[in-house]
Amino acid sequence: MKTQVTDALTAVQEINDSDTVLVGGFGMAGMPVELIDALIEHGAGDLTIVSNNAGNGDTGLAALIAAGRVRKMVCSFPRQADSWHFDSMYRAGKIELELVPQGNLAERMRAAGAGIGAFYCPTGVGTPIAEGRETRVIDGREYVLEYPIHGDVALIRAHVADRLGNLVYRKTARNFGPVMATAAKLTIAQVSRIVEIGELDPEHIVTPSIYVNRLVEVAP
Amino acid sequence: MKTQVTDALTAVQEINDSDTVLVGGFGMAGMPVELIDALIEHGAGDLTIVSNNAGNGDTGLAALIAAGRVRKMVCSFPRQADSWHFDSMYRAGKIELELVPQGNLAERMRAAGAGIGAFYCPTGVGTPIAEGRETRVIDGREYVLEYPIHGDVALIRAHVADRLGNLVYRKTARNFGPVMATAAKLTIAQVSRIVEIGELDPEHIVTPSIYVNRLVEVAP
Amino acid sequence: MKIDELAQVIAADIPEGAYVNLGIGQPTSIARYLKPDSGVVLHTENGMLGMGEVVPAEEADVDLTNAGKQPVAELPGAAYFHHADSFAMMRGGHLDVCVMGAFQVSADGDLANWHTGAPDAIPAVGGAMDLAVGAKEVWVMMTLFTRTGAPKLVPACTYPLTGKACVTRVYTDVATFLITPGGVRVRETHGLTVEELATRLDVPLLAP
Amino acid sequence: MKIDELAQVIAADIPEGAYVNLGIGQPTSIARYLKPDSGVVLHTENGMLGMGEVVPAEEADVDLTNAGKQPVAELPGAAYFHHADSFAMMRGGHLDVCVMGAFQVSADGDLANWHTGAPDAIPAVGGAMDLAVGAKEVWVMMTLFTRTGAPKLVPACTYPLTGKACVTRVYTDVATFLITPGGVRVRETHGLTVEELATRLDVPLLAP
Repeated sequence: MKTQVTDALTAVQEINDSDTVLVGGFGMAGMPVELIDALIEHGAGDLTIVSNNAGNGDTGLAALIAAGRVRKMVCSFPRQADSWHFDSMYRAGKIELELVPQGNLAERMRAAGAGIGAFYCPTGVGTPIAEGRETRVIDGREYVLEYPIHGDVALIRAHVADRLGNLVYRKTARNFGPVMATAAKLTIAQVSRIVEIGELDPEHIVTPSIYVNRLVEVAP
Repeated sequence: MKTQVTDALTAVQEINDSDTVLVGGFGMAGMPVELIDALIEHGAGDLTIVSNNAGNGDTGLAALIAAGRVRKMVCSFPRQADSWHFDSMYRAGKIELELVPQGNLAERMRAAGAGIGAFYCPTGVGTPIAEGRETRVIDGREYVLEYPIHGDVALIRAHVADRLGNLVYRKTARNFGPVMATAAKLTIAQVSRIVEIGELDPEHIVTPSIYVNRLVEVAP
Repeated sequence: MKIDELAQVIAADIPEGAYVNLGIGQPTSIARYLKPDSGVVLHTENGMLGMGEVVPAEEADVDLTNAGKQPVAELPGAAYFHHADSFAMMRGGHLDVCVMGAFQVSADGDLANWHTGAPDAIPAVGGAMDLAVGAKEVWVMMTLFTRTGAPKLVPACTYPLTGKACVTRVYTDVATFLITPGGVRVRETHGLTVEELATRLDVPLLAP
Repeated sequence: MKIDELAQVIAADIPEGAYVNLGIGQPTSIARYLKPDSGVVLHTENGMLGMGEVVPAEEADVDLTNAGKQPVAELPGAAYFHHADSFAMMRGGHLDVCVMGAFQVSADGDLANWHTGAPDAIPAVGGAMDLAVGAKEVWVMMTLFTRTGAPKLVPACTYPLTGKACVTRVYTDVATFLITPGGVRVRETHGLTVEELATRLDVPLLAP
């Protein structure tokens, strides 16, 4: 359905307590800081956040964690030099952690967006990640069964959008955005610029408009 | 390893009898006609061909089938108004057919390229396609277990390449090329033009050079 | 009702801004009746959103076709993607509506449109099964009766299935049916009464 | 042998035109010693091929980082892609070589480099497990002994594994080892004799 162009606070109004929110970015590259600020203002809590890291410094995802809105983090790399808000919440037992290898995180969201029920993945075989999990040997190689990660909402940052909702990204800030956009019921994209329909080359579009429900323009 | 720029006949030299060859194109759009002509000249036979259609008219894949080089077709839509070569070979019992729904064809090759061992797919549940196959109910929905399709070789057509092997495509001729390039041990791309390294915008590349082993320039 | 009229009825029912796949054959003609300001975006499974209408041969670009391999136009706001991404879009439930032709539809919404089951037929399925499981709404556009007068809306399909319990609406030359959890409801008829329809179908009908 | 010298040894061993992922930490320094005409293409799992070296802060672009989130350069011929595509590339066996740091490597090539197993540690795995199962060759770059003198090339890893039987070479400050089906072979030593190495390791060694 038609993509709406709104301000950040309006865009996040439908996020509810206990929602699963996919948050783009690899560190700060591609992190939708202003959308997260709006989510903090909006007030939803008890959230499950799916994101590669568990916040950096004091802004973006780190601020959401510091505000006590996150019940559970699903991520691949929570421990970083500047992940102090997550660290203290985690050590205080106030936040749950599901550690997922980075590629599984991406592929499980891709599966959600692609209508795949589950997939056999070689990653983590023989490691604690696979303990107690269903495995299968296919053509002599062992695989772990992995299930999709669906989001209620995805908050992503892209570079330029057209008014229809088509997105292009910039350099490695592309990271999880295109995958998360496919995996959530409601995708909200923060972009540096919105252009008219027809201004983006159809060959260059990375996320087609079908995956984008709300657009928020935030000058960089 | 480094992508080689060659003529068509040199490019196909390593294709062996009984190989599985992934052939790009949706009808004639994206069909690597000159590479197939070279394969016919090269002489390999008893091939398994994976391609969406089973040849159109008298050129390209249709010519390969007419030359008697194809033992088995794996495709989604063999029956077309101009698929006479396949039709007569099939009715004469000279060619085997494995019918795969179009999305499964794409997803099974994607799985091969992505190191996925198998995946649960909802397509075809309750139809003859799923008969006798392993199924599983996940979250109340039934899925069929699908396995990867690996190619020994992929023959694809793209629009422009740089000398490193990065590819961009043109309009709906993109179709299976990017997926097949990931799924074969040896990928040979026919392109309309080869440009210097650095001439393609890194944001616009669809098939990164890592997936391309041979480049053949064929002016359109 | 002629095909063109039926195409207009279906076009008018497609919600504003919907992402829609029109199957090969008759459903392709629906594109002609979509209002430009409706914001409806057409998907073609060979890898495009923002597909325009079929164009005459002299404007044909061999690299730009619909799923039926006819040359088409590209509209502003279009996007191209490869087959795995295109079918991820379909299978993942992102299309609002797809409209397909059918040999048979059952009262439960089972769809048969790829194979007559004839032993000498060369089977061909294309993307029909992926659309059947993937689109949020699967609509069928067909004549209600075969040339020999046999109904195509049936208690259970006798042809091999394309998908189970996937069809939500059936648009035909003589009536439009809604497949609901409670049964097949006649939404409207074109020239026949519901009673006349009921005598010619083996499927119990709920009145409009 | 110092880290920089070891990085040069590894750089010289990377085949021409190889597609290579250099793990965070020490392996990142290998990039500095790759010859420009070698045609080696660097992959970074956050979504890029054709990555250049780490750049100083004043040249940093926040949208362009390596897997360690350091600012890097973009080389001619680079390509960007999203995370699912990047890890498909890794998991699908397309990278020729990856070089990672390690806490421990076993004689069978098991790799432990993500978790010390300490009960109060916050675990973090990133893309290490995906690289371990995906790259055609997994090379390890590490010191052979911990600060307290414990060997890191061991009969069996005591730390939680990253991947099983995946490592094919171990580059250390005092020797380079090849993990072969027949056992661990010393390829070369830097300052120590094979006999001296053998006395300090619990792993049987095959001579060069």
